[in-house]
Amino acid sequence: MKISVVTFPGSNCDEDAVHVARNILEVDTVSVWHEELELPPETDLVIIPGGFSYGDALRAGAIARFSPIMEAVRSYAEAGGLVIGICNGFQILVEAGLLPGAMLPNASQKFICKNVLLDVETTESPFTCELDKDSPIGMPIAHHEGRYYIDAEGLATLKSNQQIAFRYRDENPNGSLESIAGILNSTKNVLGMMPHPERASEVLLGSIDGLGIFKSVKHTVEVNS
Amino acid sequence: MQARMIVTLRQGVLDPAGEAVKGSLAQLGFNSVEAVRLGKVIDLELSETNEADARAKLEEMGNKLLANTVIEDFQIELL
Amino acid sequence: MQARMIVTLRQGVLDPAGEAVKGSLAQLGFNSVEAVRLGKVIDLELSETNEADARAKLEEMGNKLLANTVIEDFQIELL
Amino acid sequence: MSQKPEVNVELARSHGLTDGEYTHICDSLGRTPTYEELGVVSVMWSEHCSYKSSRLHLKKLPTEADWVLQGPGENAGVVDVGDGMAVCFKMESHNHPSFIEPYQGAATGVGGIMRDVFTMGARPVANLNSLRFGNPKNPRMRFLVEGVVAGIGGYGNCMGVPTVGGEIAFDDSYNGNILVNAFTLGVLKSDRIFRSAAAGIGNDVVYVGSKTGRDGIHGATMASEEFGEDSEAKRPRVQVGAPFTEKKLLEACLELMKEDVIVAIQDMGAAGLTSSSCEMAGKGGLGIEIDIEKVPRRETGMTPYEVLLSESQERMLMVVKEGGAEVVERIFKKWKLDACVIGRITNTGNVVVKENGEVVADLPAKLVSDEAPIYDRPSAPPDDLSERWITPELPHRSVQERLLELLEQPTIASKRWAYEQYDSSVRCGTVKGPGQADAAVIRMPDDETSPSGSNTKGIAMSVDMNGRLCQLDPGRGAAHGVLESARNLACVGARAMATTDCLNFGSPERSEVMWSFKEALEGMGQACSEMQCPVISGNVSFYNETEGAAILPTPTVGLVGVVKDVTKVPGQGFSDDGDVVLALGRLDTASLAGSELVLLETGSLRGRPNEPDYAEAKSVNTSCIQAIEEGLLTSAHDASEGGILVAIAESCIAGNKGVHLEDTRFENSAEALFGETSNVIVVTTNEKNIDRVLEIARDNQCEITKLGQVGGEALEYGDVSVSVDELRTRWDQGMVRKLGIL
Ligand SMILES: Nc1ncnc2c1ncn2[C@@H]1O[C@H](COP(=O)(O)OP(=O)(O)O)[C@@H](O)[C@H]1O
Ligand SMILES: [Mg+2]
Repeated sequence: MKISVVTFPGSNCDEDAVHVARNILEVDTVSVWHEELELPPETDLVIIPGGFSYGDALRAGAIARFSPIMEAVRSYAEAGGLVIGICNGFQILVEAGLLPGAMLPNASQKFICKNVLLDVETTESPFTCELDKDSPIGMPIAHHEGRYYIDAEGLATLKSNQQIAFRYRDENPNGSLESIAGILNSTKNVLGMMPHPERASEVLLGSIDGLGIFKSVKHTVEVNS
Repeated sequence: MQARMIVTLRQGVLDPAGEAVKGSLAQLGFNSVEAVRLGKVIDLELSETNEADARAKLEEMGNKLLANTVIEDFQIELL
Repeated sequence: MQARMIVTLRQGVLDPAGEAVKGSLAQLGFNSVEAVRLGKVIDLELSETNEADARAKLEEMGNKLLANTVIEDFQIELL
Repeated sequence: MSQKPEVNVELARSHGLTDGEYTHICDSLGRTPTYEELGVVSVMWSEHCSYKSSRLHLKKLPTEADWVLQGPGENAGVVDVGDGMAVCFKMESHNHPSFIEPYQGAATGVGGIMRDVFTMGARPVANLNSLRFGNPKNPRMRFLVEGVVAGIGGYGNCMGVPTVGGEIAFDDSYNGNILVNAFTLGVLKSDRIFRSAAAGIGNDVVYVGSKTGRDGIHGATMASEEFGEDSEAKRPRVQVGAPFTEKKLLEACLELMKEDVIVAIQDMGAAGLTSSSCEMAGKGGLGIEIDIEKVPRRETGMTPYEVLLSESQERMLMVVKEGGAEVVERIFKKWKLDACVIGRITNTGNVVVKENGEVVADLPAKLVSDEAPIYDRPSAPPDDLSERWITPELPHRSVQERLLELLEQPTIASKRWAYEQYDSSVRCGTVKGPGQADAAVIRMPDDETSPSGSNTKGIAMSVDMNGRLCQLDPGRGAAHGVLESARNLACVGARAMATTDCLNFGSPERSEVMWSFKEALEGMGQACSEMQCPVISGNVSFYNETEGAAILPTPTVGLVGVVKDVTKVPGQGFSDDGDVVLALGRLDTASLAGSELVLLETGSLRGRPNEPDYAEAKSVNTSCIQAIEEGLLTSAHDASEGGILVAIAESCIAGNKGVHLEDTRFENSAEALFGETSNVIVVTTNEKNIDRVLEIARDNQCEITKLGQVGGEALEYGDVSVSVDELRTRWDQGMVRKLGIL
């Protein structure tokens, strides 16, 4: 299996994703600079990591979506390739139209970093198949623009198609519509989520609930190959 | 040419920042403020000399990058 | 009464976000853009009926809260 | 082009130079300085850049130890932590700018200190901050607090450097002068330290980073003046931070540092290009020639004077080897940052600035950097010292009432509202973040890139100082600050290795301020020697006063130590029902002098802090560290502001556990329950380990007392019975409510 982690100018969770993929999940992992035109051959998962690409100028993710690598990511996703966007990565995927809806500044207008509990809304996806709908998972959020928005029609589609992956469980930290924390595209091969599973993949850091997401992908890839 | 783009949240999209500003204004005694909505202004200096060209370009910039039309509307002003 | 306040960075004050947007526009082929500065727009609904009163209030709001006059200027428009 | 003003003594005065200093310059040069030269010398000789009032006294600080790889004198200090790795850290103030524009002031402060650290070749991996605000009810205070906190987060979060700890305290004396002290720690290979002394005649001088604008011209002189009526007019000097630019600058610099091209590197901080070029030349004993027209600019029509003095952020100056400039340009182009050769190293010993070939400044580097005046300013204790030392009389009040009110004091209450605005978990290295333990702990990576390490080593750090104690007795107060910081490290199993400081004081031109400064340095120096944590970097911020009213003397310290095994570090919250609660250290040395309780109940600062007991501090810390290393402790928390009962309540809140305390221990004395400045650490251990813990304490001659047992849903002690929920509500809302945020 091979994981590619994209680095944009201003990405700052790219090394974290590489670390978890390589050292914890023990998968061959490559860093990809955003100016590349192609993804490394035989990539099984693309991670668009967190951070502040282009300093979040204008809107988070608005500029990074035009990076050369994003065309390759789009073709890859359209061909069914697996993509996870975490935090800024989620924002980039939404701006790029690879996921529906839009992201707005937190209702509090403040950056929020804290541990949250998530309800797993579906296990019918390559990213959540090893999770349990009855066991909420805990991990940090750390963002300024995490208020997910989609119009009523879009929301209905998300629901009927089981595209909502995670919801914030107790309180809604950022005013996100219906407490949405993560969504899937219609074909379930692209996941975007605001919380950081890579920061919850080692006992030492307080939670290993995030690792379940990466393990789900690993399992999916292994079964399919 | 100087141009200004005003980007505002679409109707129906909640604006908690605007609400918060309204609250703070009320706290400062500005009770005549009935509603507040926040948006962005983007001032651009363009080398175009023809108004129509400039407008067309700005329209394109707005749709492509400067506004996210899922949540935002934009207006163009040439100064 | 509808009012609009445009808050912009003072001349000479660095605008890193504006710079980033300009760079992105250039990369998208909008080469005629020579400068970009970002600001805020604040749309207000006021219960004042008299223009002069409204203007005076807005002036006060701008100085007190809506603009950070250390680095920002503001303009008032009554619509 | 506009006419240059005529240089004379008047103009020198308006630049903040004294008549004597101006004469010295003229004599040294044998002529009248040019306008540009006057600008350069005046900033370089400002208090902020020259340390003219403090240098004499700073020399007395202990700065050496076998493990210190770089002491004061470079952009930041460096300490060897073994396995070929080192940590680099420093703390810096950005008080004056933050008072004028809190968001940008704090943000650029954080940006500046991170730059100091990565200039040394280290990757910043942790930020802390120490903040002081005035009375929360002061009309501007909420704005200041919100702005500063957002600014710290705004910069650090974007950089991807976790803010893992800090402190916030409130006192009326900071109403007109808040303190924003930012600390950064970075990691590097111990044999890849970069320094700033220029070398190699003919080598290129390269400018990298942001373009130069008219930002903050004379900011260094602003930090060297007290606030007065006209500081409003000085407003446009404020700079805006560009963390995205700095993130690119960081990556570009670290990438460049892997190549063999950099001879010397210096960030452009206060006084910008002027200061960096003079310092690099001065330290190398060489000259620098700069073609000022080559400096990248973002504004038109800038004069050489403005370019020289601009404090635009996110810029660096480098001296590179022959052929190095191309490498710099290639890497910086990738990151879309400016990089260009603007000059060369010469053997003249002078800093020469030319504009299109015409000399506008020609100054001996030594004159500007080393020959700055040194003042031994008069000092005298304040007249009312003996009055301050009178032991306060307290009203009779119940222990429960006192406890609950103390928990609500903004200095003691929860700082969650602030630290939730900081990304504390980026880099996947935070073992103990804000609110989790007395000191922050990150794991030590194997190299500068990867977040993780192949062993269990960690780095602990803590920033501390109690200005109230320093007001009453600056020497003892400063020493207690160092001891508290060392104790905080002990709570996570680390022995202090080195110190950085940020000395915040009023005007050195007033004798009682100077006295408190000297006393504080002495106390701090002694404590650092005793605890074997020499001072390796720091900063002095004078003139923290408004219209003659100075802040509490606040010589903030940041201590750093190594944790042997991060998997064994306890938190500060009680962890398991049935655990035994123990106090390490004597319970009878706590003193009410300058305590929160006295302030709360009398509204004034009174009493003389007790003399620090270093022998006891060492035995307590060693016992705690040893017990942690043996995996015996389930929680550890020291008694600081508010005293031991507040500490126990905090452990209840953090662990969401009740506690039953045996009521004989404190004889109900306010001193024992709410006194501060003891060496006490409250720890818990599983009943089965108690004998071993007692033995460790005994072996280290450390007094140890059994206080009670963890369990239930309330804090119970004699007549006191408060549910953990009630404790939490009080403590959670204390600060935000008073600030009007809630
Ligand atoms: N109070 C202090 N204690 C120890 N070292 C200090 C102190 N004040 C300044 N220094 C040292 O003096 C040097 C100059 O400090 P400073 O001018 O703040 O550096 P920079 O311009 O890089 O911010 C640094 O090496 C700093 O660590
Ligand atoms: Mg420096």
